[in-house]
Amino acid sequence: MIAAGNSGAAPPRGRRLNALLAGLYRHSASALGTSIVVLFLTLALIGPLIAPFGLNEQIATDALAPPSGKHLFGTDLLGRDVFSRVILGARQVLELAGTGTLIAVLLGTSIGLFSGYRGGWLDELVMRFFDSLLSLPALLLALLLLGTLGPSQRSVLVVIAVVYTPIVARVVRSVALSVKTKGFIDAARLQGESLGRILFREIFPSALPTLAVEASLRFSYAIFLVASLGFLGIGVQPPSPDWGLMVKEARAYVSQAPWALYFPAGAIAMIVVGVNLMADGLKRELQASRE
Amino acid sequence: MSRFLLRRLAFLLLTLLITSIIVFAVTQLLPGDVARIILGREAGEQALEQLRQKLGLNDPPFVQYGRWLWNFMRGDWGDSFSTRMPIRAVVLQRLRNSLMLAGTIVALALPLALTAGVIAGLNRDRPVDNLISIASLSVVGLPEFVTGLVLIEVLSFKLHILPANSSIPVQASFFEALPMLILPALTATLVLLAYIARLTRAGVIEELKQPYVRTAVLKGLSWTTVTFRHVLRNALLPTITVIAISFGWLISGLIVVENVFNYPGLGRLLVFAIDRRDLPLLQAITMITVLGYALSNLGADLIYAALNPRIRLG
Amino acid sequence: MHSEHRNGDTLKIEDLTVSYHTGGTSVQALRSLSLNIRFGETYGIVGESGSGKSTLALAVMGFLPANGAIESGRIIFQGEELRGRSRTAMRALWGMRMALVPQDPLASLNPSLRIGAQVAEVLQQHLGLKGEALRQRVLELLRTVRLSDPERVYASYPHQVSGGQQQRALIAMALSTEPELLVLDEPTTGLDTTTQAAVLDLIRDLMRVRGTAALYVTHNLGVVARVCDRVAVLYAGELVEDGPTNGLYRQPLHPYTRGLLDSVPRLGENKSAVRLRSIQGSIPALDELPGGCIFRPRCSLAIEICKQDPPLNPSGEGRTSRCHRWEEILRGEVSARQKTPDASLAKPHTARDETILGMEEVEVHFHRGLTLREMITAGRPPGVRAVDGVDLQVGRGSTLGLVGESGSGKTTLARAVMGLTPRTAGEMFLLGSELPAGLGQRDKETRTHLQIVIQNPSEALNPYLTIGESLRRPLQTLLGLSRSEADSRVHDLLEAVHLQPEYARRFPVELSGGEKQRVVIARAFTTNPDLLVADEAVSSLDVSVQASILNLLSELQAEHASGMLFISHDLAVVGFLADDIAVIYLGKLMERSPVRTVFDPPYHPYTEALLSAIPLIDPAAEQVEIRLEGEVPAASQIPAGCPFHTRCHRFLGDICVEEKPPWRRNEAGKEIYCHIPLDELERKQSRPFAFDSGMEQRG
Amino acid sequence: GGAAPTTQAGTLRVAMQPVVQMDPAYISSDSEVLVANHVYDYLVDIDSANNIQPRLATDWSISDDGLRYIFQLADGVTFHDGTNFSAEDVVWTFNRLRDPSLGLPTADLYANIDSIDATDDLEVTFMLKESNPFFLYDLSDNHALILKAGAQDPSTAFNGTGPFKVENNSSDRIDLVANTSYFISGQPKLNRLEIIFFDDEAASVNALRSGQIDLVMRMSTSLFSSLKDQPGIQSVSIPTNGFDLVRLRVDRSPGNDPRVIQAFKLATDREAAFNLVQQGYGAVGRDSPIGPLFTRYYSEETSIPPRDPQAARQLLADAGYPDGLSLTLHTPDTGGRPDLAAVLKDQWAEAGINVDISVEPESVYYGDNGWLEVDLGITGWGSRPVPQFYLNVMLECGAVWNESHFCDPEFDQLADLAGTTLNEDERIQAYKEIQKILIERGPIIIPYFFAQFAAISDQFEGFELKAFAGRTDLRTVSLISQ
Ligand SMILES: Nc1ncnc2c1ncn2[C@@H]1O[C@H](COP(=O)(O)OP(=O)(O)OP(=O)(O)O)[C@@H](O)[C@H]1O
Ligand SMILES: Nc1ncnc2c1ncn2[C@@H]1O[C@H](COP(=O)(O)OP(=O)(O)OP(=O)(O)O)[C@@H](O)[C@H]1O
Ligand SMILES: [Mg+2]
Ligand SMILES: [Mg+2]
Repeated sequence: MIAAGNSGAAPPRGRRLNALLAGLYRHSASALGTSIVVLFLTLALIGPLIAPFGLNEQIATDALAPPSGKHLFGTDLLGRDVFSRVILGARQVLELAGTGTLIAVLLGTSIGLFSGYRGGWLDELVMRFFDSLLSLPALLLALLLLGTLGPSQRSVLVVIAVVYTPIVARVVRSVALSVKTKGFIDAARLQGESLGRILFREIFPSALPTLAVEASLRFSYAIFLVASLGFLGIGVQPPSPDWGLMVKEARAYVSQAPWALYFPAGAIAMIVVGVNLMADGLKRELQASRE
Repeated sequence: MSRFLLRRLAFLLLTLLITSIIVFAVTQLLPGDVARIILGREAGEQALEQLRQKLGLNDPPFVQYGRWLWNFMRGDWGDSFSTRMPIRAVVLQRLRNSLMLAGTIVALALPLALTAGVIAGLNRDRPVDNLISIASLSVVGLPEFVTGLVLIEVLSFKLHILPANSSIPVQASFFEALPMLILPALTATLVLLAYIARLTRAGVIEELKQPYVRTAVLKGLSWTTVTFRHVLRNALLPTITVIAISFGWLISGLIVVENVFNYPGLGRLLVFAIDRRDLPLLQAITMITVLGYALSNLGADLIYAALNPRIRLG
Repeated sequence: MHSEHRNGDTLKIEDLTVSYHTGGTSVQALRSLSLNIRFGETYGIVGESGSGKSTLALAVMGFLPANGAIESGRIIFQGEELRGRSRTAMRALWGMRMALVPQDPLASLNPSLRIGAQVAEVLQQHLGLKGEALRQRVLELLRTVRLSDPERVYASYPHQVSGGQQQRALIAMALSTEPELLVLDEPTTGLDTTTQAAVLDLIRDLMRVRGTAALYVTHNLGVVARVCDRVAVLYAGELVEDGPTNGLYRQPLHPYTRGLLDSVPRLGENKSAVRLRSIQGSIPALDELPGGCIFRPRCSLAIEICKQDPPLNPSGEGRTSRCHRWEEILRGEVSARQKTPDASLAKPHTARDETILGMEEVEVHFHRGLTLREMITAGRPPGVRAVDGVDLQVGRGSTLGLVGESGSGKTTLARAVMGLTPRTAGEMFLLGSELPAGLGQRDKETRTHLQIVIQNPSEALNPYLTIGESLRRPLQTLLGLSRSEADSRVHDLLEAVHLQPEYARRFPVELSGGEKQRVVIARAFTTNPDLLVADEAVSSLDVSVQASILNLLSELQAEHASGMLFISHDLAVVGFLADDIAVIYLGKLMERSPVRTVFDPPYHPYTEALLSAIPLIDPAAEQVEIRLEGEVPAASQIPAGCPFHTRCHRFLGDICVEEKPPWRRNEAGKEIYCHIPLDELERKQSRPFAFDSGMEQRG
Repeated sequence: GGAAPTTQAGTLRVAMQPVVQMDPAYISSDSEVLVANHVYDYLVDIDSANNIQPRLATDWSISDDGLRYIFQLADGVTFHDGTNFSAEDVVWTFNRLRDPSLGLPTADLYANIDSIDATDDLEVTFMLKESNPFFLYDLSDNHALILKAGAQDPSTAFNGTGPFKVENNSSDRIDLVANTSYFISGQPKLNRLEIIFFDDEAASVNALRSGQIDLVMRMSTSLFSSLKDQPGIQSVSIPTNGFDLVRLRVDRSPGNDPRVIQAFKLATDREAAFNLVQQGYGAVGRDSPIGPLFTRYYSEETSIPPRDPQAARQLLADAGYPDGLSLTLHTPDTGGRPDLAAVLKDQWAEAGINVDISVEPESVYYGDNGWLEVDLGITGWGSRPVPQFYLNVMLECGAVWNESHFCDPEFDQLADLAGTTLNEDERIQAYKEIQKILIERGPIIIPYFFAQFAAISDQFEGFELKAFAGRTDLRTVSLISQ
């Protein structure tokens, strides 16, 4: 906006971001949520720097030690520091549940937008296929896929993506259906905008608020899915500090060392609450600021 | 209406076909020699070969699939590869159990989630609203084996009011089974709670914005009349359909819950089938599940149409 | 009922100030407003959007939004102070002694309850009626609001009956307990002209016979003129003038009132004869009101003294004006008129040399896909014949006005022209060459020649794109400009529609309706099109804004010499802007005439009805009441023969039912689609309205 | 407890993992064996002290050359279908089990049998090709349950002579009722045996705690210790010969370099692994399957070099891995194995051996023979009454389950000697040699031998746990009569 010629430019990202954050912090709930998310993001970034012990570092003499000054959250069966593992887990969870959800969101959004906008038999076909996928229980799909791909972090990503893409696609599609009848889409078509532009620049933003909420919910269930897969003995490989896996492992000796279960479980609960509250706030702000 | 049902039926068959193909295809890719998995690592080559012959595992995949499909459509579900038991009996038995559990869950989750959601919606952004969403959300990411664990510790071992284990006797009637159904149902409910409650909340908030609510209030109607007769009637529509849909998931998606409480439902049988590469068993369960899902979807639509005069089926 | 108040004031509002609290700041939506509604009086509240009408209505009902509060003042209803009453206390009054008739009838009815039940509720609640008695009473009420088929409506869900019927049901609801005060908030806004006329008649008559006091909120000066005894004009939360309707319309004593009256095109006016005087500027935001007279920034009479708060001066005949200079105005020493916009009058386009757009037998039918059974039985479902054989021409630089009620096919035709909804039959020509049906088959060239102003400004702009981007895109895509070139052009475009360059950085939500519409128009003219299609370009706008937009349109059109297809349901507006007028009903043209001949007989009976239905801005004007019977048939069951015969007041008999009417043409160039010969029509018909008195005063 | 009841009383509810195979020839899991072993009878049985006990065979004699075995069979034994038990049934059963053309799991085990004859109505004679000091143990192999001659489909029709009859067999439980005409009087003492299937150990322990299950014989160390002081529950643990085995393939790089093998051994702290994973239940291992319970054969003569990561690093460097090794450590998802994997990962890391752990469902890991393919893996080996079995199938050149592909002539020769000689001292010597070899150049690390756990409601008495839980004999368990 320095030069007059630039008058078409939107306000700099920065300013809009600040406005958004300010909005989030106006409501107690979304403020809480945002703070939690920020906290975990920082942990994911600097976790390795602040974690007192390594993720698989075993102090045989301290096995199953209760919380103490040395081990804030106690230790697990193998004498590993739960506090460190919870901290290091933050990155793991984001890498797994986070990335998985992200993939699902990207795929789902693209397909949903296209299918919804294009409509017709193609839409019909895609939705049929997704319905079929959805009518299989998530865990069945997961088990089959993991069986095929062999248990590994990568496979788990695939599973999350495959399981959640159809759901996201549905949500986005419904938005696309309602938006594509709007005048500004006609305008775009009359201008001869490219398909990509129409989908992602014209329609997509309207889907964002809904998407934010859906994505956060999916993220929550992704964590849940990872844990459940761990429970069934497939998926993430030890000694990964994935909270779901930690919870699963700790369950075996919960009566001896409940802390080894309750701290990672608490972490899960916290981030789920955080992400969802923040998403609610995001939705509110995005809509308030544009509609 | 009849046209609507016809179309749905067609879609259902299509879905069944697609899913059965998906499942079959994937099982073909699964590692592990079926015969070896069935007979165990000690079995000799001859035995394995004989078994393969018996089960037709040497035929090309599409032949195997075709055979299965043909028999299945003729109502012959075959015998389990691994246990050699007649599949139909086993699956239907488990289905019965799963239905009992699913029923209990809905009976629990519905009132709980609706009440929570409605209260939250009516008190939007007030402390009670935040409390409800935080409370319900905190359990969403927690796998059933954690929530289940806590429930067992408290309700079974501390308070001794409910059995910790739900391995119900064969052919137990619903009421015999009921006490053993509550804990697993409660656990599954916690998973659904947040989802449904938030949905309800959204619905209520959305409806409260509608002008007709103002009309109702300005008629001088009492608060309760406005809330129950006017707002909820419309607000609950989406929720009800979602619950109806998740009913499909409840039928065989409860693998973990069934494990934690050792409930003999379809979910555990499913894992068993996959573990053992028990293809016909797996297919049968899949078909049942898909059917359940499709029917509950249909149910959802019908309920929706019944409650919402704006919708005309067809 | 409450005879002690028979001659007193039913409602006294004293010095009422209402404020809304949002995000830490609070704004005063109403400031020290006072008025009395006497028993049996219908008191009109006019004002543009945002002036505080609804706020007043809700404050009176004691039902302000959660973030709204009465800061000061008193609301006295039948001698009782309402302010500070508890909800429970109010509940006794609501629906019983005071009732609200809301805007947007469909949304105001519970979609999943039968109408009968919703009306019954009130009687149950307050009169304790039950069973058959209740049912009978409800049916009786439905009859009193002139619902032709009460039983059916009683048993129907809201979405199953027309907007008019919905609104009637709401009125019945409001009247059911014979309340002493009726509050009506835009009860006819969004209804068709003909329906609106009928509902207005109904309201007026009911008020007369029942002697209910009413607070009637609307932005439509014509409506006020038709139903109200007194009228108060609101501006940005202040009452600027009030008084008996007649006097106030004849001689407004506040420049704003004058501005409002002037900015509305009168029936029969045309751009070739007059320019609309729009009020310059726009309503200030409530949080940045100017000191002193709040109208000062926009007032042509503003002088030094106006910097001080003007008092509400009693100006005789029970009138008041919040203008320092009301006496000068009264004595005619000064004219509150805005100075005419400098642009010269648009010259009438007599010479139709070049046809830009031509249509022959254009049809747009909608068919849903065939179902399995229909494929077998080969039975096609009844399609929706949205546009059903239309012939039209639009000449270079001339404007064709298309009028018709909701659902008559206007938008569909527009979309067919643009290629957004491909026509299903017929021919179209652009600049003599054949125009492909679908957007897909049209080359960039063609698309550049055609531009549209979409019906609803709030939908026409992507809420998530800056104005700058929305304007930039067509420049890049259609004219192939580079981004930087385009950006600089955005400037000029904004200027052309009188907006500051900095608007480029705003998002649509940060613009008023009028401003949005300007942007949309700017976008339409980016490519300097040969044909502009304007679908309800001004319908959603406030009158003062509307005027400026109309002026803007004709300016730009003249400048670009584009042809224009101007679509509206408002005959007055079309009459003002168009050179030729086409009247459409159920997808068929009823009449095609040069604008100067439209307002004189012979008319097509439908046109005649429309003309008589339009609420005139002149309370004195006598208007022949021609009211159409029944409802508009569904577009999927268009009557055979003459599609209008089911409602026609000049119905001849079988011939209208069986045969399609001929096109009849007279020497004046009027073309009418009717079985009745033109001379006969001319004999039977007289002008169903008097030209507004306003007209003569104009130059 | 009171005097042994004359008639059966009481129901014992046992938690077990689901049974898949019911044909005695294929049974392998605890639960399969437990059911079969109560529906059928063995010819000879083994007690918890690993001594041979009579069952259907009341008495037997062995020729001096150790090639002829003559068994006297119990009189008046009837099958559940009422038909009489005779020598023919024994002959038929063992012929089936050893018939190479059927390829049953026992074919190899009984390949050494030359002939089986019913030398009398209640007498069976086995002729061996070469002497086998452990033949009686072989006869009591899990699969060697006596069927009715000509039994059609043993996997769906259960006609045994055993103490219990199958009453109902469903996908989630099997109910057995006492065989009132069992040939040993006073047995069984219980009148019902309910095997209820659990997929989840914790679930079964919960069921036990809430009194819905009476007996659990499969649980993790932690679950077991959590039951320690639960009222109403007696918990039992016994040491076994079962062990977890960590092995490196020696037939290809990197395992084919002895220095690498030594590096792994030097990098491993068996004691620590034992304490962490087994929490002190069982015994520390010495890289040989001949565990301390085989008191006569077990030896600690050859000492194991203490853990020394630096030395290990050095060895790797010498072997051409100056900056360490990276491998995938495969392990089935059962028992403490995933934990062991995590422990080893940590220990080895110090020596520059970096492993990625790959936990795989047991059925798959063993199912497609992956466990025989992978370079580095953990395998669980069940408890056996004699050590010879391990040597024959696991370590001899080309043995069926030689997962490490170990091939050492000296070792083979010693193993053969031990497996055939009738001279106990010779055998003892051979076993000691073998342990020396395995410690010095064996491809396997055995960090520990695990214990077998069980927990049973204190309403019952006479319960005696066996190293292989499935072989536990419930005939003598009875309800404590109040
Ligand atoms: N709930 C609210 N919170 C904050 N501001 C409000 C609220 N409702 C109305 N306003 C503001 O108060 C002013 C008056 O609003 P109001 O709806 O009374 O105007 P109106 O005359 O009814 O407009 P319209 O003709 O569009 O209905 C407007 O500026 C509006 O933005
Ligand atoms: N896509 C469609 N499918 C089916 N019917 C349609 C479709 N679009 C419009 N119609 C029908 O065609 C008829 C004409 O609609 P159209 O919007 O053109 O009327 P209009 O004159 O623009 O009304 P308004 O004044 O309310 O804008 C209506 O009956 C409408 O229901
Ligand atoms: Mg309003
Ligand atoms: Mg339209």
